[in-house]
Amino acid sequence: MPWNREQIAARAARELQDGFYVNLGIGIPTLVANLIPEGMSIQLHSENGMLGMGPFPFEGEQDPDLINAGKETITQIPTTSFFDSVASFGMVRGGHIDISILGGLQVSETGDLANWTIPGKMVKGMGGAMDLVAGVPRIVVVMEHCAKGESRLVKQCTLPLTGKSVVDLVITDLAVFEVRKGEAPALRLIELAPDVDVAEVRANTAADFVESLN
Amino acid sequence: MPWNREQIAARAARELQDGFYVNLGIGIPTLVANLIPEGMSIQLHSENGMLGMGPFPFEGEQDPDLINAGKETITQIPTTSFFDSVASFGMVRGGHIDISILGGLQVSETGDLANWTIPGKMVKGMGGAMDLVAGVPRIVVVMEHCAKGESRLVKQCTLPLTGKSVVDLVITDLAVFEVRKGEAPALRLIELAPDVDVAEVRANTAADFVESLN
Amino acid sequence: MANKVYPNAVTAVADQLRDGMTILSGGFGLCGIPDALIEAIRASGVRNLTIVTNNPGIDGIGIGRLVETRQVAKLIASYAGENATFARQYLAGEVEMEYNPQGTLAERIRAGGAGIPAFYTPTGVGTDIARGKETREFNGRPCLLEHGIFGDLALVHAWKGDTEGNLLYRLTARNFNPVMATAAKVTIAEVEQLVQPGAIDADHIMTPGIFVKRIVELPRVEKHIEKLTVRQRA
Amino acid sequence: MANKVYPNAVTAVADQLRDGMTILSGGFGLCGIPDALIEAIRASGVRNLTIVTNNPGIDGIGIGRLVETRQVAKLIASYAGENATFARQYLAGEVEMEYNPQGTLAERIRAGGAGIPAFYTPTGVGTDIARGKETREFNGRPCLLEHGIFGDLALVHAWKGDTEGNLLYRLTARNFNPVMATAAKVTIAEVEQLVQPGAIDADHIMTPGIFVKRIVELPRVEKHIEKLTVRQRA
Repeated sequence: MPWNREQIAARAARELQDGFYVNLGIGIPTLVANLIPEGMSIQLHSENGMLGMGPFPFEGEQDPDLINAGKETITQIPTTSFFDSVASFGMVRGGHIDISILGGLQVSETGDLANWTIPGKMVKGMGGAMDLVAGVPRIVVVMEHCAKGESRLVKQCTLPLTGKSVVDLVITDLAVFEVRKGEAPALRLIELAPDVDVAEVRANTAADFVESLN
Repeated sequence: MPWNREQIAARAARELQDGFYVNLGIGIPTLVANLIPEGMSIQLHSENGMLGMGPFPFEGEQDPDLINAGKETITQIPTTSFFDSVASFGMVRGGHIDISILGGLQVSETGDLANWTIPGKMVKGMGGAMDLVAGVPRIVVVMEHCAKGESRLVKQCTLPLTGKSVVDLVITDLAVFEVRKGEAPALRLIELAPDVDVAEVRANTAADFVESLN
Repeated sequence: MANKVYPNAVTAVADQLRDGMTILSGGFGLCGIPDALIEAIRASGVRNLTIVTNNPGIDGIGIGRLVETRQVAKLIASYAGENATFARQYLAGEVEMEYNPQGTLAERIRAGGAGIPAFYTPTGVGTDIARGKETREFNGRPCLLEHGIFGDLALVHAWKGDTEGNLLYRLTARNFNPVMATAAKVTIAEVEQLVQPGAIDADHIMTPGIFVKRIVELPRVEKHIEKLTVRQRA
Repeated sequence: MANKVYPNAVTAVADQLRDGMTILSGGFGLCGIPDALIEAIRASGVRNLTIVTNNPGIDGIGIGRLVETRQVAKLIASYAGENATFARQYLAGEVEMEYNPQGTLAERIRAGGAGIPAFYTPTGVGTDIARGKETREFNGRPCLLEHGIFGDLALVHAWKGDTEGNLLYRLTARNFNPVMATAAKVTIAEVEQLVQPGAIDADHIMTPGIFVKRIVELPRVEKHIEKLTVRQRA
């Protein structure tokens, strides 16, 4: 049985380590915030200028001056610090954030990521995504394995790139892949969702990969 | 009668305008702080991270955490703000300081300034001087016209430069020169100290200059 | 004595506007936006503006006000996802947009304000935004050359400000405001509370007054929430 | 739970030292120097250090401690005017010095910490420090290419810090401390007062804890005044 969104996020949460500073993207990555292992000290980075993001406020306690990068009302916690956008991206580009867990539209077999736009359809923008993939030393992409029957793990991204050879780990509803940058093939299947077999993964994956299950 | 140090500083103070943010170098420039015209609102910048420098503290009220760029104990005033060295030089290089009044060892006839070192003699360093002359839109140099009988207004600086073609105005004990960058000669004699005549200035000036007294 | 305090947003911006100018605006989403100053710009009717901001707010709020009236010719931003009017104008080719990665945008403005004409960054290498930009390797890593941004006018929203122009921002309403304040010929701040010099602890000041030419106290502060998210009490 | 708090300076630096490493130190003159951490480095006997700091203090205080013991092989700084021992070693060719204009030094460290490998600046064009550096024109103005600095270890002195590593500096003791904290693999902070998270207003924090790996509360704080200047009471 493939993982559901919550289970994908739970698998991503296992990438966290005590003391980590973590940036979570919008969508499935946001769910990781509620799945941090007990006793682990994790500070969440919000690109709009905050470290130490707290949960949503109780009804009536929202503050328009306190939002996350998704523009949602949030809260602060005792460890919180606020800073400006320049400092925020200094942290990101400077490699100070330990890990970023991001959504994806496509991941290529060399670890390229496309996750910011579909030409002609979206007028959004990359926001901080390009900075994150360029600056954060470990990039985990969480996404559904396929969209409308098409594999999102592709030989080459057809959508505009967010970054080239930037992804370290891909977690989908079917499986987990490590990206060994510079190797060919770079994608290594390291884990399967329960009751999913390699044949099913192969059938749903356009990208070349090697099996490395243990 | 040539101007004394206080009078040189007083002439430099006439370059200030209400609302100016001002950086003063060490030596004669420091005297300008006490000569700001009544009713004029001037904020003094200290390169170590302060705008709005106050006077020396009363005896016993000194604070080791509150010094100026010359490492002297000073005080804060109601308009004071503190910031780090990066922000301080962002202001300087970004052209936000209106004027800097600096000491000089040599000024060339094209407005080059040498004021940071005498090779073999000093092991000091340029500190913020090169940043100031590169970033502040108006640079006023105050200095004795001659040192040991040698003119400090020279055809070409023989001492290591602080900046090339950076000086806008030179005030010495004998006279005031404007530097019209790009013109030749660039130095224009615009003012004389009391009882000093042009012949005396010519006799003491190695640099070429034109008279532009009115 | 120099005076930076203006009675209202309209008089503060009045003599600073001309068609075709570049205006920087603080804010992220609807958080910390200089909305009263933007409204004054809307009311002035100035046109053909280049706006530098992280994102153009939503329809009719923030920079969205100037999008609705078609006063914006070009937007330099990292995101335009929540403004339907802008999306329509953009897809119809009626407004130009220059996408910048958010960190690159922040850094370009910071460079403009700090006298750095250009810098290299690893962000965006190999993507569409690298097109036409010089690529150069440092320590084996390709980087893009990016240029500083400096505007004619910057608008910022602060929580507290004193009459010297020293500013304090609150929580995540800080965002792009401090950097915008550094990167324009003239910076105008709207503040929720105007206080006397000395009322703000000098160590806490986030934007020193040197960057602020004019300051306006808001008669009333209206803040918007773009996405209200709450949790239930247990 | 991750713990950043160390009982004293000696244990905080102990396993971080190796000969030939690059150490960044905050402070300007004797103001805001991480003197206890520097003393711990002195006591360790580690040698052949490259020190990045604005200026090396005076004899026997601050980086001056490491100059006296000849632990410093190279100094990257903007000024060395008040340290006679350093001057003697330098003139005798026993220690290397790389002069940097103060703003360029600050900006290079800032770049190193912020992931900017290199930038252009107008500072120093046409002077000795331009030697061997690429010059390039922007908007008709020649500028130098300068590179980021990133060290093995950074030492900072803060007024208050919490156990998460969030730091607050006081008055002009801030100076180079915040930027040094961003630009090394490991940053260690000595603080005058160690407090619990939440005790410092989150809006006032100057160095967020992400930059601080270890923190030490000073048992006693000894501050030095380099040039006492006072005025007489009227």
